[in-house]
Amino acid sequence: MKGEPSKRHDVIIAGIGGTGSMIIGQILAAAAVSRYNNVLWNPSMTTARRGAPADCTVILSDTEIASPLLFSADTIIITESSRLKAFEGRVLPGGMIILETSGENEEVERDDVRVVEIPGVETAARLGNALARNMVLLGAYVEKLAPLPAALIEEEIARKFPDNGKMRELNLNAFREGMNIARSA
Amino acid sequence: MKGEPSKRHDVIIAGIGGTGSMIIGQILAAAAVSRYNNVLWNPSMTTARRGAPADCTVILSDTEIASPLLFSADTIIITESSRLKAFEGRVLPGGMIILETSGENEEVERDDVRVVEIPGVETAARLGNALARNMVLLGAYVEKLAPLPAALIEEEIARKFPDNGKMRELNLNAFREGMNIARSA
Amino acid sequence: MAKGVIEIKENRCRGCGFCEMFCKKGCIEMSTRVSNLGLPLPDFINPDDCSACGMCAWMCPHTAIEIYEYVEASPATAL
Amino acid sequence: MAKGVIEIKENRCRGCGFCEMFCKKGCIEMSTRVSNLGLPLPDFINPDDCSACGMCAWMCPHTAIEIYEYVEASPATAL
Amino acid sequence: MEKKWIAGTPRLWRDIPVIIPFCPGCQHGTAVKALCEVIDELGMEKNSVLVVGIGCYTMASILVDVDSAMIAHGRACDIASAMKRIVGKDTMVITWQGDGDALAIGCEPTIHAAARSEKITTFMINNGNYGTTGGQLAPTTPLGQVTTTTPFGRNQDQGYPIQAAEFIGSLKGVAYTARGAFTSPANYQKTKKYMKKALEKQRDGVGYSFVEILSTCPANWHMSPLDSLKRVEEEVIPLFPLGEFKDVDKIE
Amino acid sequence: MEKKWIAGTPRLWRDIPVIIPFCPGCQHGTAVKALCEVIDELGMEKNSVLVVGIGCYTMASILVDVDSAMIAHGRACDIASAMKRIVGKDTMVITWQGDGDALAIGCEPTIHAAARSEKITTFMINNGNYGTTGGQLAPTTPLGQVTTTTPFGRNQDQGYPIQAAEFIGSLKGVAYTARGAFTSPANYQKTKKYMKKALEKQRDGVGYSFVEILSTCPANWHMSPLDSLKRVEEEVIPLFPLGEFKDVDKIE
Amino acid sequence: MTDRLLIQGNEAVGWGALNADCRGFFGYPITPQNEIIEWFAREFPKRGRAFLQSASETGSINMVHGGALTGVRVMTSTSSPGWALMQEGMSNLANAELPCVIVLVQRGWNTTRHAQTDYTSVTQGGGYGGYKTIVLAPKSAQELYDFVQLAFYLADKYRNPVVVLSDAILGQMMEAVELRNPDFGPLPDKDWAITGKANHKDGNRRFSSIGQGMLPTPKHPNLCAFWGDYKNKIDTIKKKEVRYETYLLDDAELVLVAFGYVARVSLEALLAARNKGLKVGLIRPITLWPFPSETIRDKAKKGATFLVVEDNMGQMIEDVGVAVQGQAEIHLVNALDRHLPIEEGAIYPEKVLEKIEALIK
Amino acid sequence: MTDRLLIQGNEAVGWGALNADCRGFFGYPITPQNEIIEWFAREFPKRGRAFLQSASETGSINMVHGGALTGVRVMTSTSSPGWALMQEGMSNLANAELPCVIVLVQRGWNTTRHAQTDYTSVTQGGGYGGYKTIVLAPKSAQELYDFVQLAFYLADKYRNPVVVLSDAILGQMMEAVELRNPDFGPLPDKDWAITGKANHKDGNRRFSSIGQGMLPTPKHPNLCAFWGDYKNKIDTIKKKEVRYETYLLDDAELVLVAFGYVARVSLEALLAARNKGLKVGLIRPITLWPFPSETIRDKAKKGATFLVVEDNMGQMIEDVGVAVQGQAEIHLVNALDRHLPIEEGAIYPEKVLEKIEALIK
Ligand SMILES: Cc1ncc(C[n+]2csc(CCOP(=O)(O)OP(=O)(O)O)c2C)c(N)n1
Ligand SMILES: Cc1ncc(C[n+]2csc(CCOP(=O)(O)OP(=O)(O)O)c2C)c(N)n1
Ligand code: SF4
Ligand code: SF4
Ligand code: SF4
Ligand code: SF4
Ligand code: SF4
Ligand code: SF4
Ligand SMILES: [Mg+2]
Ligand SMILES: [Mg+2]
Repeated sequence: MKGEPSKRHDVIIAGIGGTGSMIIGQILAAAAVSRYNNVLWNPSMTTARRGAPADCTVILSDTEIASPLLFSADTIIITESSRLKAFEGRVLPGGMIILETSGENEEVERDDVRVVEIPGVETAARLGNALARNMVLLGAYVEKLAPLPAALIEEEIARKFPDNGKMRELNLNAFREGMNIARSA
Repeated sequence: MKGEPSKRHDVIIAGIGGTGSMIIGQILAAAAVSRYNNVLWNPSMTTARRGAPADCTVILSDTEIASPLLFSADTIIITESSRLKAFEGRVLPGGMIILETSGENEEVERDDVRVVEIPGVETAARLGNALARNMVLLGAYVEKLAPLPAALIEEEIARKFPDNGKMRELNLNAFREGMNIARSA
Repeated sequence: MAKGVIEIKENRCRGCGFCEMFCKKGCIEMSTRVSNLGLPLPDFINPDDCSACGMCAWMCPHTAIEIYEYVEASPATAL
Repeated sequence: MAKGVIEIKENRCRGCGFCEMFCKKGCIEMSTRVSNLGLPLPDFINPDDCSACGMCAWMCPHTAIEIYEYVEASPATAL
Repeated sequence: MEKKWIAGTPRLWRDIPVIIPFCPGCQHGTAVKALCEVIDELGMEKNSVLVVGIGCYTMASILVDVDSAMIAHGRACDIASAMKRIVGKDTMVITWQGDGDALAIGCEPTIHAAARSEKITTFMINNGNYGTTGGQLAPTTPLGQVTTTTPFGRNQDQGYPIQAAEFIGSLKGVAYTARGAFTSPANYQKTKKYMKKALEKQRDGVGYSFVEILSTCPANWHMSPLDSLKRVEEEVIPLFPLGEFKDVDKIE
Repeated sequence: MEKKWIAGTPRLWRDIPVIIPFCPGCQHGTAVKALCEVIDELGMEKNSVLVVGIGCYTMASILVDVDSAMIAHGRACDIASAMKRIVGKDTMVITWQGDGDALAIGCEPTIHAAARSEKITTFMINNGNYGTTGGQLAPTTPLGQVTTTTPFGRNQDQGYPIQAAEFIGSLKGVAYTARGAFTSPANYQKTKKYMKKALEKQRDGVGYSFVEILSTCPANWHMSPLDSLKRVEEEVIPLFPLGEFKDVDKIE
Repeated sequence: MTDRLLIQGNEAVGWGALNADCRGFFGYPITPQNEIIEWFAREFPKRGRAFLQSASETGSINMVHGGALTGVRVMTSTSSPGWALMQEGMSNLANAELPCVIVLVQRGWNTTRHAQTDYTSVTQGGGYGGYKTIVLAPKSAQELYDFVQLAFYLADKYRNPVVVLSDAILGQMMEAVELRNPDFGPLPDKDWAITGKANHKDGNRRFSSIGQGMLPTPKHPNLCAFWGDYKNKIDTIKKKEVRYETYLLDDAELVLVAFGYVARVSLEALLAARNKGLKVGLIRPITLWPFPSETIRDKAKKGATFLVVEDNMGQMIEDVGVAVQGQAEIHLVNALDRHLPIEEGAIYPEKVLEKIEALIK
Repeated sequence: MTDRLLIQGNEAVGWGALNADCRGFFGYPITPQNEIIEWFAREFPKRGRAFLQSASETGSINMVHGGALTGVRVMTSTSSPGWALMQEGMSNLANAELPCVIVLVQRGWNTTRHAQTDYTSVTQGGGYGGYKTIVLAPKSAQELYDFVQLAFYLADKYRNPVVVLSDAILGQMMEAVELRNPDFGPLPDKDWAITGKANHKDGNRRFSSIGQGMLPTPKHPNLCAFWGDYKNKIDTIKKKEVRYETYLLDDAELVLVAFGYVARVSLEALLAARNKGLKVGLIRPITLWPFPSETIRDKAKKGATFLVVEDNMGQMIEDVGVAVQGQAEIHLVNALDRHLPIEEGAIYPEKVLEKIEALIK
């Protein structure tokens, strides 16, 4: 696929405390290595150890990636709705917010961006474990923006989670369900 | 005596190993504090601990003393004759070399300086202890250059050596005997 | 009747379960409720047996428990 | 007769007197001679009693003593 | 009937506006709580100074309602020694450190404060690793334990754990050493007793006092809080026995 | 009759063009001599590396005819640990240090090399002060001793001397510790035996080995050489007893 | 084709070192470089290479000293406070002329977050005696991988420590890295290594010293011989080892100067500015010491204005000042220009662009 | 009348500290500053002041940290390798804004003899985080006595460590010193001292931190608040605390720039040159940081040539370079110009005169 003209994708994933949002960013980036000339994942964690805000930025691009730090991005995934207000202003006009609906009931105030609301926690819990909540959002992102074939992400999820473990199935299901939901969202 | 015009005296004392030559320099400097506006004693020791060359510079002056390091001086006191060659060239023309005669029998080659030969070791041994050898040379210096009244030096020697100790007497005697010898040298 | 009562400060609780483990009276049980941080919260399920012994608070690493003993109301010191 | 002989390297000697102190045979004595550095020098005063025991060299802190034992001259290995 | 407060947040535990970042089941909080209680019970609130090293416990420097300083990693005993010699005997100078802080980079300060018989007290929280930086080998890590710098388990190639309370207790300048843990309410009380005694040794000017406190690190041990506590009980205490190792009323 | 060399300057003692600056009666020279002999007798000349700290003994780095490095004050055990792990078991890595070097600024490197059970050997010359810098208090200075930083005699305010051979021996990673002196020919031989044994422990890969050697410092003790030797015998040895303190053939 | 891995900058350090045949790593945990020491703990022992955790950073640098003495390639990594603790060791390594590599993953003074607050300390040489080291400033995980290898080469070439200056952002972020094999050319034998006489061709002892010139050696019979040699070495490096990158410099009226990750933030701003028709260029020093002063001075003489962008309170700006010799205006975007004044606040390209626009009007 | 004592420079440090009401000294032996620590060991305990010998220089600087926390005046002294070991502590003291004084008696890299090889390290601030300290450079025993007192004043005024930069010559030589009592004016209360709540008027706890801006305090609610404040402090010092001395500058065509004992060697050469009718002047920086750049720049603009004289391989010359901004020629007399290339070799006035004559012909 290399060599074909390819859009650049910038996404910020904003969550809380630890690794959930970090890991979907890493999976997205790792899955894209074979597809894009340049791939970057950049975390932003505060000193506080657990339960503190934690965001990451993923950039997929065929041209050189200049800044690893983005103030604004095409897409922002909010995995904890409490982070919405801090990030709402950072989506580019015409961009998209993928928003976890569980938790605080903040509303997006901007009208120049698309909003995709995803019940990640609920969906993951329904599939067996709320821990997979962020995978649902990743599915929604891939469905909506299509930066990569879903198969590449699924391969990466399989690599990340232990063989035959039920975590692999859970996460794959959550990812696929996220795509499903997004298709009709 | 302050305020009277007063010559500046520069003297380098060159010896070996440890404190002998250092101490007469300190005594000279200390005795001069009440007499000169500025007094400086500057040692030069190598890293080697014992038995290595050790020199010091003493400057007595009513005007500001600029450099604490002198390459050449009016007077050089050689307390170990083995050091003569290293220092002979550092006496100013018309200056004086006060030379311990015991040890290697090097001769002064310059003819533009005065040479005063003093048998310090011999004299001090005769007075009771060769350890006081440098005091003999100090006596010779004070006699020849008269930078200070001898009484000031004697006071300082008394201060330096313990009350009623025989070292005090020995050193005072050595100093006085140095003056005596120099008077006729 | 209950000798005392405990108060669980849910904003401080980190769901470690030490309180449940060390209450010999079985007054505390980890629930299915979760805190803001997504961690399980304990419930004071058995108030009547609480002896106000202090153990649960001693063992709580997050100072999330306060224990009170019931004492006779002291008559207002009138004067 | 002397079993051995010692050699005192005066340029290394620092006049500590350990050799005199540790020679049980009384072969060494600190003299009134002084070295370049003005330190007293030992004399090998009693060569006949020297047993080449090694003690003086062991104890000399300045490696100023070499000890030799007298041995039969080895016949020149002719062939 | 009225409600009388019996136990819970100690009086000297400050209500601070920042999140206390101790992980679930981490006993750093328990240790700080015990410290608050001990200082309060000894009436030392107004004349205590807390010198806090760098580790997950650094928060103690803003949690305890006494004068306090957050200082360089490992150098608490240097700093406390100097402070004590200036503030004098009526002010208690306490260092609050971890096993990495007090024994690795802090080896020289700790051992020399002990040898110099400084009239200070060290409380060292031993969780067998460097919690803050993500669970690396510490001077106290038991053989076999997996850490991020002994990913295949600590083996003899990295040597053997140091038993601080015993090792430091062997120095003459030391008045008191002990090792406690928080594996049960009884141990909690016993550990508080050790901590008190250590402070009393300082108050009485006997010499250096040192209490090692075994603690959990569920996050880096990759264990649940309850399993961590069990590990301390079943695996750590057998290697690091509880009790007092030195207790003298006068040195010499 | 022919003359056969029996004793004196050891074969590995290099004839160097600079003045050896040991003061009269200073036993640093004796120690270096013993080292030369021990290395020679064990046949380790070609596969030994000497790591020399900073002190009056630094000269050892050019006196002994083996590969050698003069390195930072106090860090010999860090340096030696790294070297050993690279050069491997067939090369003997030896640190040559003073009491100040190994125990004060070198406290952390020495104790951690011991705890890590590094396969290296430390020889520490204990003369009870910092000779090089003019005779200051060292971690080994006996109570009462006048030094330039305890001008009225060391008192308890500066704590108590560290007994290194015993203290270090108490760490599990240590294979061997001993303390020798050169107060008599018999002690000279015994000390050499300790030094040999320490190197053998390294050769056999048992663990860290450490020999403390009591020595004179006539210059800073302000004593004659003979009086210094007497002082070691009569005052120092009673406080720092000679002998072996740890001797194991396998750790664990 | 070479491998391409998505790895953190900190991990790229490990792969680079492995590829450079580094044989020993010595380190102490500190955020944000823990992934480096953990990489070595995982990867080195199983390959028979030395990994040893020290008891402090003072220990690390002295272990590096020990490793370097044996003549193999060795390294350490640390963050800011640890770097400070290594200053005596750095001076000693330079004095003893022992090659080694130090990766400094800067943090913001005493926070664990990103910044470039150690610029002056690394480029000027702290410590004592006036030592200097080449400082390489990568901008990406790829360059971390590449520059660690270059650093080993330069260290061996000059028998001097070399610093690779990373930071919390470069260390933590992941990028696709190509595990390529650079060839820097031949190097002299390490005939000076301290490994025991059995290992030397001539069978003679070797001697290494941190006080060169004190005890006479054939190479340095006296102190000034050593000082002079060291100065010559430094002067040679200054002449030969300057490295930098430029973007659109030719017609630039405003020249950004930035290093490390900040150079990339600046480049983003530059591209945006160019889109608006603003004539902006960029000089990115790759060696922070020696500093590319001449390139900057040339541009200054041509009348350009400079905008230094750095994530500290203004440190490199001093070197830019030295370079322009009063012949150009110099402006600064510094750490206070973070969008939020807190630890994780950052200088975004938008902020740099804002300053650019304010300057070219 | 005040006392006049013939004392070593190192001893003058002690007397100065005593007169400044210093209450604690913490140090570790190292040549050529041993007379300082020995002075305090002798004089402090009997006056009820704290003297404590540390186990290393890392220990010393942290003991100084402890002492400074209590709000009294405390200090340490050391020589070059020890200074390097203090770099983490220096950074921490600066971050925690704790006043204290460090006397650095330089030695020549790793020899025990005289030199000025630590100029860059002290003036630039090694360590981490970009800390800065005022550096006072005395030229005599009298100034050592005076400047130690000034240093304590400035440290308290700015709540920042201050370095007094001595060297083996200044430390070892004896001069007559007048034990005078300078009055620098009032200072603010040390209400921040960590001494126990009983000692505070308001009874509230005090908190000190080496990571200011991490945990919010009223003074520094966030990181940039602290960084900004620290930068302001540094800028204020740069503006207000520049000190220097000049000799015969007005008509000088050649200006010597030298500090410490070398300034006196240079003055001797200057006097000799003036005797020969050569128009030579001298600028002696007293504060090495902040550096008297403006005075130098003014003179450069008037067309003077500069001759920097320093006992190292050329360090201050960089600052002179920054000052003149390419507007004047700068020449150097450095440590290689010693009459003998060995440790105790020295730059004599004759050598400086020789260079002066070569430059003005
Ligand atoms: C000089 C320095 N080196 C390293 C660090 C990084 N660091 C912070 S805390 C810590 C270890 C803490 O371990 P420990 O004292 O056992 O505390 P814990 O977190 O385990 O409770 C380290 C290495 C530092 N802050 N400063
Ligand atoms: C970092 C550092 N601090 C201090 C010194 C100064 N110094 C040189 S040797 C020495 C002490 C030596 O004492 P010890 O190891 O006991 O050796 P001794 O001279 O007594 O044999 C000191 C403090 C130094 N060289 N480097
Ligand atoms: S106070 Fe005692 S009885 Fe009551 S809940 Fe707590 S542990 Fe149980
Ligand atoms: S012990 Fe405390 S933190 Fe743990 S579950 Fe109970 S209340 Fe929550
Ligand atoms: S070898 Fe023995 S007997 Fe001979 S002189 Fe020496 S100590 Fe005396
Ligand atoms: S023992 Fe050695 S140094 Fe001492 S006096 Fe005898 S020969 Fe001289
Ligand atoms: S990492 Fe470990 S020590 Fe640190 S807070 Fe978490 S559990 Fe406690
Ligand atoms: S000062 Fe002491 S240790 Fe140093 S050489 Fe002299 S006697 Fe030996
Ligand atoms: Mg720990
Ligand atoms: Mg010693």
